[in-house]
Amino acid sequence: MNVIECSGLTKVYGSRKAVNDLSFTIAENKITGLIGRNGAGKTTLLKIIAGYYRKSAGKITVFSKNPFNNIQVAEKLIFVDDRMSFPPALALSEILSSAAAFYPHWNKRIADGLLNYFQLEPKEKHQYLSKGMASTFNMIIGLASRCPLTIYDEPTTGMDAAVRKDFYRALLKDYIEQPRTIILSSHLLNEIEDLLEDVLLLRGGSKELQLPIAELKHYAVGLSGREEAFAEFINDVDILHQKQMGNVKYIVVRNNFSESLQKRIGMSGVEMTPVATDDVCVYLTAGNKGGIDDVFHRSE
Amino acid sequence: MKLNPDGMKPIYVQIAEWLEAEILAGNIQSDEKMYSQYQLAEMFTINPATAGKGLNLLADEDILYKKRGLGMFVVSDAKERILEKRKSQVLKTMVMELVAEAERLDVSEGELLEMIKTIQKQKREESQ
Amino acid sequence: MVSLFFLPIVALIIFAIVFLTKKITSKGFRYFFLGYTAVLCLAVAVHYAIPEKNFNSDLKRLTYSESEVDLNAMDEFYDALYEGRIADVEGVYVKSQWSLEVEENLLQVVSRDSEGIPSTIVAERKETNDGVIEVTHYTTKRVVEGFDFTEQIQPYEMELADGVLKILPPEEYRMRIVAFQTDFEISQFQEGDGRELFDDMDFPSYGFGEEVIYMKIPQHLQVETAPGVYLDILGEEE
Amino acid sequence: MSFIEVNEWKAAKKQFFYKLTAYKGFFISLFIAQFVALVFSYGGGMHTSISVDLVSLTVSFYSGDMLFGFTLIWAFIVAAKLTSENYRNNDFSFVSTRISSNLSNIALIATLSFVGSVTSLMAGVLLRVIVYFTTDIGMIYGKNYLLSPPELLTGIYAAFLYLALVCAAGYLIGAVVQMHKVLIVLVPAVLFGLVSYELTKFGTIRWVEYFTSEGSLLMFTLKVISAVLIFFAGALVLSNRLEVRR
Repeated sequence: MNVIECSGLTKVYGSRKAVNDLSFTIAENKITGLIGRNGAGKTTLLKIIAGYYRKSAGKITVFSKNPFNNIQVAEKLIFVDDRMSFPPALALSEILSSAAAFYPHWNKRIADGLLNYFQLEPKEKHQYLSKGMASTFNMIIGLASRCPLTIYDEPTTGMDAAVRKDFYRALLKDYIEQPRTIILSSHLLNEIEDLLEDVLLLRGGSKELQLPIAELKHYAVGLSGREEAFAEFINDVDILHQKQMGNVKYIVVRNNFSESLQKRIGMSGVEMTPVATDDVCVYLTAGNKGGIDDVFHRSE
Repeated sequence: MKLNPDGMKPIYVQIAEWLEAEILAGNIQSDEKMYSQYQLAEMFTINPATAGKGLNLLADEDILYKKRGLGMFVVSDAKERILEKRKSQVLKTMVMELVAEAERLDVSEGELLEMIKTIQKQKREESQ
Repeated sequence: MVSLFFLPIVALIIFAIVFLTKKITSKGFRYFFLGYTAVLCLAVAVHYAIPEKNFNSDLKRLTYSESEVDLNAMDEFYDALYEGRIADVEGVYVKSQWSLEVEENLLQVVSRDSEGIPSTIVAERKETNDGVIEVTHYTTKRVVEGFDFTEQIQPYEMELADGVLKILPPEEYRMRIVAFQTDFEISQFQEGDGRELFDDMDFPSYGFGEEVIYMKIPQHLQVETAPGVYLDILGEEE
Repeated sequence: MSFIEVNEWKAAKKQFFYKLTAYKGFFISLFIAQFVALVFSYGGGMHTSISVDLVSLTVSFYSGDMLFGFTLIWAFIVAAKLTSENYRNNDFSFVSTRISSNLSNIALIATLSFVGSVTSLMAGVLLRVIVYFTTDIGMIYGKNYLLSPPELLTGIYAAFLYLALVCAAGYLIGAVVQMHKVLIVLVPAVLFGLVSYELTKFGTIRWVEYFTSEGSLLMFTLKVISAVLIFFAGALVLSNRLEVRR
């Protein structure tokens, strides 16, 4: 069963399309990573899913319903980001007990345990927390609510490395205990890669690709060698990235070489190397094929 | 073992290899129950689906077998199969790379075989 | 009947306060809330425990029908005065009377230094020269904003010596009262009452009351007045 | 109302109880405002002196007007505040739709109006009791001093309606202002203009007098209820279009 289905989804702000003709589905009980650069439309998309924003065009259903202003969708999801706001009069412990009233699957044991583990003072007020502490607290709410659809928008903002690590582990353990659909947005893939089952990559408000994380490893391949040596192989392939290092050229291309072709490449003296998923994402979402180097080449 | 997320091998392959190592080292005996995908997910902080993929990889190679409702178990001749597989696959690719490199360096077939023999001899002497 | 209607409302209010207090999860705030409402409830209880008779009955205000006689007396006062029949008017009272003997032929009427006499002084010549001045202080009811001060006002003092009559007005009677205005959200639904405390009566809103010091003097007595003291002798208008 | 789902009522109910504690500051500010009004009313009672012939009468007036006035101002501010971005965002941290958010706000406003009306009238009684114990009883003019229970309850009822009216107006104005930044300046300017126009042309504000000059409790109730319904419906329609949590 698909929790989220959308087709041709578009969100326009003035003349800018924050989300542009986006079509994808997210299946139940999977952890999906929503990856994209800043301004790729991640937050806009997530807020449309959460029912906060109204779509401009296209179709979107969450739990088979249009999410905008829909109580039946709102009941089943929680949206966690660093701008979650709470009444200033409430202490952290009061916020947690309030949240418990809203979510039928609320897990008090986890909420209290994590609050204690991360040394958050129950009597503290949310607005006095540091950025990282606030993110940690919001994450606790996201975990303990155990909503069928849990959305984390850049959840680790401000957290230090140790807390981030704990967060990912807590997220995973809780997911194993109670599988549910989780969307985790980030501009960086490498940290969350292991947690994910699927990746949805956005670029300029459009879908660049959606793949199981394992396939993303095979998605691209790096070739290095003298340019003339591999010229014959790259006539009809997508070049994602290229870089000149002396006489040797390094290019990253989509990996749709057949087995025999791979062997021939190997024999031709061109070195074939896998490309890290993180790099794949960077190349796919880059403005142009040459990366930052292009800017400097042109000015020469 | 520590997973290497920046590494070139997919995580599920790394998981499969780690499980093979566990079997080879005798940490998990024949016909014993293999870790579940959730145990693996927790051990390595990875998505259970990824862990499952690692297990399935071994099942596809008949190193593990499924018992309905009970999980994955190690086949009785798992060690042999692993060794056989590594011979046929791992060693073969290594040799292929070796041959390609030798060609690049203009090393003749005879020279290459000679080098291999020398190294084998050295190793034998060292271990004695 | 009325109380039957209001009883459920009172019950509702009490229920609501109890309900709200229960729903408040913050302990400190709950005590604060309870404390404030408790003080207010106590105030209401105390308020209704105050017996009505505790309030000064002197502060009762006259109604129109009660003062009809007095208002008529006011209307007739000066006519009757100059016609010499002031004593016969209903609603005119004798506040005090003096009988003074004068030996001199000239009477000087004075007050305190640089002070006038607030009331009118009228004199009537008698038929005889008996050397006796009969002074009567006539007054109607003195009512200010509906309160009757007739009794509270002290009498004048008269001193006669060496042909000088000193008329000393009493000290001003001072009164302070504390009054409540009904809240507008209540008075809006009442018959034009309670809001403008003293605008509710038919009589002159300010106050009323007339008085005169009426003297009967020997026939040939000459009278002089100090500045600020005005004295009319009947039949001798200037 | 069929366009509101059962679940929306449930969510609104949860939000209402949440807000009751979360926005305790509203209650505290009410009590502080009433306390200040009480001090002012007691200390600054109006005095008028009349001096006629041999009598000087000084009357010190006390009334609960300031208490109720402060409560009205408080109600307006609180209602307008509820529509602000921060307060709306607070709702959407947990399960909420615009309708449930508005419904719970309306329930909160009704509760605040209720508490405001009961306490402001009762504080008026407290003022009377304080005056009773601090003044020579011979000086107290009894006529309006004792507030009969029917009077008190009428006052509470009318005060509740007034507060609900002011809250609804504040809520609508707040919702309008939220639509665009320009309106934050524009709306108060227009309101101020309207008030001064009415005052110069008619010497009174007709739309205020429409309510204050109504002598029948029943008609007053009907007038207020219809106005409140219109205001809330307007606010609901406006906020239903808003996107939250930018």
